[in-house]
Amino acid sequence: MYTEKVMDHFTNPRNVGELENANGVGEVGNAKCGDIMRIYLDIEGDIIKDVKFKTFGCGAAVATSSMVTEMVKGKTIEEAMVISNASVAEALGGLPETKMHCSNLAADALHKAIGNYRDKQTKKE
Amino acid sequence: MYTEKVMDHFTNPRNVGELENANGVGEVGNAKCGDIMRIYLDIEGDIIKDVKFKTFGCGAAVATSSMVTEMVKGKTIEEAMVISNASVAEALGGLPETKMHCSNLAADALHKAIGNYRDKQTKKE
Amino acid sequence: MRRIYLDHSATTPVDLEVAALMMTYYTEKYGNPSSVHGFGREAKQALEEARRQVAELLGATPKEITFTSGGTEADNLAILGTVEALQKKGKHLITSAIEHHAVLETFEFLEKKGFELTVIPVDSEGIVAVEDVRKAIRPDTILISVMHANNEVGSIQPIAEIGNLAKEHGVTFHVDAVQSFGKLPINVQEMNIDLMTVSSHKIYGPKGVGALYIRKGVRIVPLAHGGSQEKRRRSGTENTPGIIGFGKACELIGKQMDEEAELQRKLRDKLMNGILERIEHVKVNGPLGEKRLPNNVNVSIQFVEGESLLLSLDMLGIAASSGSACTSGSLDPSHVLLAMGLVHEIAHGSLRFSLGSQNTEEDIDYVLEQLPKIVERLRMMSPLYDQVTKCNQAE
Amino acid sequence: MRRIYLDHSATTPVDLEVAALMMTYYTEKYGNPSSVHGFGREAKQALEEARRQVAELLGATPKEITFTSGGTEADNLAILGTVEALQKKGKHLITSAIEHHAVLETFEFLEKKGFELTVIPVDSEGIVAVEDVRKAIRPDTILISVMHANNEVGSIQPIAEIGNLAKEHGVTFHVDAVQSFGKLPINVQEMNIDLMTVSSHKIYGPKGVGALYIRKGVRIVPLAHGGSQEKRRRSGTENTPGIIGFGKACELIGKQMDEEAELQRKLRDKLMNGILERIEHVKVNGPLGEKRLPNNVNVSIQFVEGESLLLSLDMLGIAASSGSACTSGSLDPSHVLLAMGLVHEIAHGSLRFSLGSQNTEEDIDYVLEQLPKIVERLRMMSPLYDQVTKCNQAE
Ligand SMILES: Cc1ncc(COP(=O)(O)O)c(C=O)c1O
Ligand SMILES: Cc1ncc(COP(=O)(O)O)c(C=O)c1O
Repeated sequence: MYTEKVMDHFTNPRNVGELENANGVGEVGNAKCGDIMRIYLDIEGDIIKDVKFKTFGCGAAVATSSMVTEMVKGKTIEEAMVISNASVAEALGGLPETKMHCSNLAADALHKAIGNYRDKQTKKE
Repeated sequence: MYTEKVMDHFTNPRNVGELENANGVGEVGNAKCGDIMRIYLDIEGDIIKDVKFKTFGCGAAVATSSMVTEMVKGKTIEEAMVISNASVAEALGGLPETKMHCSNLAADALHKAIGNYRDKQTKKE
Repeated sequence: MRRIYLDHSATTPVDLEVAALMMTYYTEKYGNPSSVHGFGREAKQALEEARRQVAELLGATPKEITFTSGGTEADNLAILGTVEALQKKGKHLITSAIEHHAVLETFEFLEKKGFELTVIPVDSEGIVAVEDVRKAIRPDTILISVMHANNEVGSIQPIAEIGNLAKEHGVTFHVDAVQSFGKLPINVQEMNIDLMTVSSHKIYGPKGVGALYIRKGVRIVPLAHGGSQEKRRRSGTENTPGIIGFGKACELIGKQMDEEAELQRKLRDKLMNGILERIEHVKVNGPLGEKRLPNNVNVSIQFVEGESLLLSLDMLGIAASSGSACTSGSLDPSHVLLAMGLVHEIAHGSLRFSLGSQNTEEDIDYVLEQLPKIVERLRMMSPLYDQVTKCNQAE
Repeated sequence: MRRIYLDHSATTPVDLEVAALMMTYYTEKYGNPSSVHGFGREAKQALEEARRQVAELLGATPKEITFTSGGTEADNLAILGTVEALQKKGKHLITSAIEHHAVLETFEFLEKKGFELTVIPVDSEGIVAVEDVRKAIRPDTILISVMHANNEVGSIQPIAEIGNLAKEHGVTFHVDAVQSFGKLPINVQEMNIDLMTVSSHKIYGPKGVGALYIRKGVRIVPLAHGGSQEKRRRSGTENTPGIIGFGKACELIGKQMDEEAELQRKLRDKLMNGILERIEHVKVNGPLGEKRLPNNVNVSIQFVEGESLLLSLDMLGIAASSGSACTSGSLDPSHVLLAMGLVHEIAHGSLRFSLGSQNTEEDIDYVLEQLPKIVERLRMMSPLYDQVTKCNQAE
């Protein structure tokens, strides 16, 4: 069902946890659909210095969350905004079709966290 | 499918053939339905002295023909008239349901042969 | 790696004796039972022996057994076949909210075609109230279909009582007994059942074989057309090796049913109680004790999601399920758990262990050792659990 | 006693390699392919490998293969499923007079429901004229169904030409290829086939398994409702061991199809010619040469009846058939032979020998030694033969 890469990220998820000093947090999904992903970002200047996640969901949900954190760490915000759910799935070597729409939301969570960061910046200005 | 007795009568049919000096002949069925039975009787007084048959048909048709000839040999006409298709089937230990109506016509052939004999007698009188 | 199979409600291994018998019919006695010759006759004979074996385990006569390609086909044949035969009598149908998809979706199809459907709810343990069925019956009701035991939560339904009701009102009564067959005593006469579905691959027989019990005198219209096999009720060259295997499996399971049930009840309770003792925030789904299938454990483990649990267990060699086999492939939470009043969050975290004859105490011990660690790990990752621990700390 | 099986068109033994593989999936890799765990995944993987194997032998892609419980179900699914999907487009259906009951009775059922059916006749060799199909096509024709090779007389139909016609007119084209599959090269692309039925137990695979090829883009409505297996086209727990066996059988037969066909053509002609040389008043049913299935011999032996012949052969250990397996149980002469213009008398005396991979020259010699004696014996008993000999004497 899942690729080895998915199983690897599910078994050894990267960057699990919270960031005390997060300046961008984004959450997507809801428990009703069976998937919730929350992404914490620590952004300095334009650079994503650190990232963590917490996820309630199926194997694909956990793996995409883990993968997206790997993909953005050290990247600029602009680079991060280009990452899509599809590119996360691709980076994992593909996902089962049934999982593509429902559990592949990590990029959305990331973008939401970036939006949250930007909102805060705007308010500060 | 068939009882041992049916198979025995099919394999070693009794009284196959014609009677040159038959004074009663009866035929039932037609090739269209797949069964034709012809019975030859040699009747003296009231007694069936000899009987032969020829049959085109399935296993049940051959076995019932053979059986009916065994059942009537040496019997009186009255006794022969009592033999029914059902009693022939019973004497064979039963027949498959699908064969009961179509291939179990030997008693009919017998009765027809007796009718033929009687017709001839009437004409003679 | 150790492999522990705890998904017997999804499917079972074929008993070795059954498999060996089937081999003979695949490779040596391979005749078509419709054939006139010896190969055909030996196949036909074995087919009829299997029919007797299945009938015996139900309290039916062999003529009342129609073989199908499985439980799903038997359910469809029962429902569509009855409705086709009785549609002039009425258009009202009754079923329960926790039926297998093979029943529920067939009724929903008929509902779309213009039939009227009453779906009886269940209580929080997943059990139908006889009174609700009584109230649902109308003069134009033509079919009631209620399963014997639920495949997800193991709840056993009051079939005999519903059978009485159906008989009283002259309504045809179908029972999906796929999960109870071979585990609980069943007698179609005593329970007033008109149609009953059973399936081979749940009782250590082969997949792709099932049967519909059709009470003498009950008329159903076949689904498919063709070779007039099975007294015209089910066309197609008979799957003789499969059917013969099913028959043998019935014979074998019939001999040891009570004993086996007792053993499994013990393991079941050990597993269920063990989980409750070792893990917090766990809810048992379905009834306790005698109203539950001897081999079913179903729990909701809060703040974690079912598939993650399954994958984690699987990596340790433990095969379980989350809802029914069909449900685990999809994303919808189980309709059974929702019908029992569970909220979505908790339904998503459901886990089913279904025991079988090879399972041992050691298997259970192993699960009880591993499961808490898995849950702990997943909860550490869960944003839902997070909130709970924070609340707890705040208190 | 010597046992010679010459009824391979009714069913075949399962290849030993196939059977051994199936055993593994019955007793060890027994998971439900819908399950998330390792047992489920290994079953799923093997299932998809089987799908690939079947697809390859047809020239299709794996996604176009839907597994069923056999040829009969696949025929029903193709026809009922298409009609249900396209009924708004038209109500005219076309088939041939020599189809298997699974096709013919399904169409007759639809005719009773109000659809209009054109049954294309065949010539004296049992072959449909393409021109007749062309003439039958109307603007409201939604389905044409013509078999590839006939199961009784082995006549091969001009499928590619009919496929062209169907494509030209935008009509869905179904082919029952149960008898030709694995014996003749088939390519659904080249032949413009939209739906094609195949069955496992005719090619040394297990009974109770078949498949319907459904061309990408062709929509059919499923017959049964339930677990959404087979992309919702065929519900019910998959018969994985059976399907895997079917896949393996396809692979095996694919490798040696041409070679095998050549061998069987030789035996076929030896048997057919041998009968004609040794027995008077015999008529070959069906075409000679390339237009005939490599493994089919069908003769009418005048003045004797088919079942008597079968029983007599059976007592000598020779398994044959009279018409199709289904026909031999009934009393009606074969609808195929009647459609070819045979009179009832002669149709009743038909005898089919269908060869298989284990048959040898010695088998044929044995039949050729025994059959004349049997015919002689039965003719001596026959009141019809009687007349012939008397006429001959009179001449
Ligand atoms: C209650 C119930 N009914 C019907 C079925 C379907 O039976 P089968 O898998 O034989 O199609 C199942 C099993 O999947 C079941 O658990
Ligand atoms: C031409 C043809 N179509 C369909 C079938 C039915 O296939 P099955 O026996 O797998 O149901 C058969 C065999 O009986 C056949 O010969």
